[in-house]
Amino acid sequence: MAKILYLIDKKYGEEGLKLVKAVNSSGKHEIGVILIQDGIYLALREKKQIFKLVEEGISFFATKKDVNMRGLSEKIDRTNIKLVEYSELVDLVMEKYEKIISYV
Amino acid sequence: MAKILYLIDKKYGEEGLKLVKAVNSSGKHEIGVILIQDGIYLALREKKQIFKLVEEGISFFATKKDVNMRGLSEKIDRTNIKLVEYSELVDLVMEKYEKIISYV
Amino acid sequence: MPKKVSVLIRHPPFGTIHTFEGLRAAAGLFSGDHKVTVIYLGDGVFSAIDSIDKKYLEQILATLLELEAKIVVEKESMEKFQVEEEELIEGLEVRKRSEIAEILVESDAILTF
Amino acid sequence: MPKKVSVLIRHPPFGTIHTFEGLRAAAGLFSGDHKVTVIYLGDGVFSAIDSIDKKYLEQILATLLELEAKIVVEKESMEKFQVEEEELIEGLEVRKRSEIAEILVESDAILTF
Amino acid sequence: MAILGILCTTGPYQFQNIDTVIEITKSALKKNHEVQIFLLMDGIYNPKMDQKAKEVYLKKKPVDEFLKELIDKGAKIVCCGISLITRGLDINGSDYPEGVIIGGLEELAEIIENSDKFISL
Amino acid sequence: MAILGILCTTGPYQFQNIDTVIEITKSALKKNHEVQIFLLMDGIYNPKMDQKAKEVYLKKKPVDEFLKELIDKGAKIVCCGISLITRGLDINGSDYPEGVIIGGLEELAEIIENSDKFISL
Repeated sequence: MAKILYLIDKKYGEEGLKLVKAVNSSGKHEIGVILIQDGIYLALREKKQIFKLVEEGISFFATKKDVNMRGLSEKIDRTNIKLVEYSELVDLVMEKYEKIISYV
Repeated sequence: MAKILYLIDKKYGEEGLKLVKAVNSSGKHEIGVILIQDGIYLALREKKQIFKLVEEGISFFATKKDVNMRGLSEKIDRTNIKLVEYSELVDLVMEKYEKIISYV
Repeated sequence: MPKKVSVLIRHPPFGTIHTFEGLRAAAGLFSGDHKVTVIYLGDGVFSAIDSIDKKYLEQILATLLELEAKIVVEKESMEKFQVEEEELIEGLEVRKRSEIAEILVESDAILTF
Repeated sequence: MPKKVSVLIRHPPFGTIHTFEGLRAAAGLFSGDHKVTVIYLGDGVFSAIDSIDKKYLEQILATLLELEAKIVVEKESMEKFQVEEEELIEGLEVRKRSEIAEILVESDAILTF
Repeated sequence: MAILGILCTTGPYQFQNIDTVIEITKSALKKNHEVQIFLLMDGIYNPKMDQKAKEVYLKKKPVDEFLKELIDKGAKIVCCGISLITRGLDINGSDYPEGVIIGGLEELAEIIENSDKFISL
Repeated sequence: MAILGILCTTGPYQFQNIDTVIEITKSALKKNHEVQIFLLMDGIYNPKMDQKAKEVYLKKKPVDEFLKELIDKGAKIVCCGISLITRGLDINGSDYPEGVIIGGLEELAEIIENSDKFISL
């Protein structure tokens, strides 16, 4: 079992989500997904799927700065996605998770 | 009535095809579409739709060089899409069509 | 001879510089007395939302509206991305795809960003 | 300490230089004795087709195979774009998404192109 | 014989766009059309001198040499001054071969005014 | 305290990636992590000196100055020599501020070997 963090930065990051689901289905790992830059838009387009993945125990994060620049702070469902500063992203990458998968 | 040439160079040029259909539905214009660069992949992904648009009288072209580089000469349906040299593209742009819509 | 020019905005506002440069080019074209229409299309609708950080855009949008550039947003793209008319930057007009298509057909030149 | 490195190829072969640079980087990593896996994924499957012009790729692909790099193509992406196994460049192996996901989880570093 | 205007916003090697611009321009000039190119954003990297594409793995003629040839054959190439100083290139043109024009958006406006046909890449 | 490796393949202004690299590196250095950055493909344009982003419409600190500051604070920045000569920059480093290293893919291999975590942008 490993703690795995997916970094998604493209607006068409659906392929990344598919990989997340594939890894999650093994049930062996603890998984986080962090949306940065235009990856933020995935939170709008894949709302339902993200809701489901959160229910299954996957943690979703998004960088606050990227959300705010894009004017999406009201549209992002904060019950599902936790907004973090870039300094917290560094903690997630360097400490909280063991493996980083940049699917960018 | 105008002669209009659409230039599509992105692999996700579906939005361009939607515009083509919107203009075609007015029935007022003579329409051509030329796929270049990664726009070529549209010919694979939208085969059926292109077939239908050709039936409706729209001309489809693709640059031979781009098709060949990508190894797609056997996959492109030449009954629907006419392969042209870049020099013929210049004739289409400069002479045969009056308006050029670069939806790139 | 001044021409009808359409400037297509097809990117969200911050992942790339396209939106800003497109608007800058649109404003620049007035130096040639061209009749400029800015069109937000596809992912570009995310650049037309009023709540985005307009730090780099505000000044140039004001200039464009002052110069009486027409700035339009494609209705179908808004629907696709669930963007409501009330969310748009002030001064922007919503147009159906068929109307956008006609604007493009009537353009003498199209700049795509 | 040598590591397990995955190089993701996500672009078609000629619209951008990504495929070539990804393979070049993959070959370069052998200088550090890393264990390299190249993964063609999504639109990247169009770069794994044998009929593409391999002018810039042939040499480097040969080097990679000689160095015993594992080069794999995602099955689900092939299905999505209707690419058959017989069409792939020789030496490339087809893997299911679940297997690709495991390769990524076991990687120490991932380079995305 | 007509005038073709082209806008290009991407740089060399990373994207295919400038290769296509070169192909189209070569063909158009051969057919005695006039070509006027405006390079904006990363497009301004294209005419940067001393590209060593021949010496490295690509083994092909570099973009700056192609563009120089097009200028010699009569194409007009204008680089956006704002784009180039933003990216650290010299506003006096020392990074470019002779014949490349450094200008503002008013030059783009003029190219559009001159052109019979216009394409964006 | 660990080592973060970063690969960046895009240039300044056109794409947000290098801004994110700068943000992450600043934060990581503040937390006493070490950061080693490899710039490949268009990524090599980022440290190009004399970017005038402050003087133009953007009115912001240019990317080359940010990167210089990161180097001064201890970040290692390596540019791919092949990528930069292909694009016409000087292999001897005259286009870059002091401290930028010009290297080959063996340097990327080394950064990967050194790194506890690695991200691609």
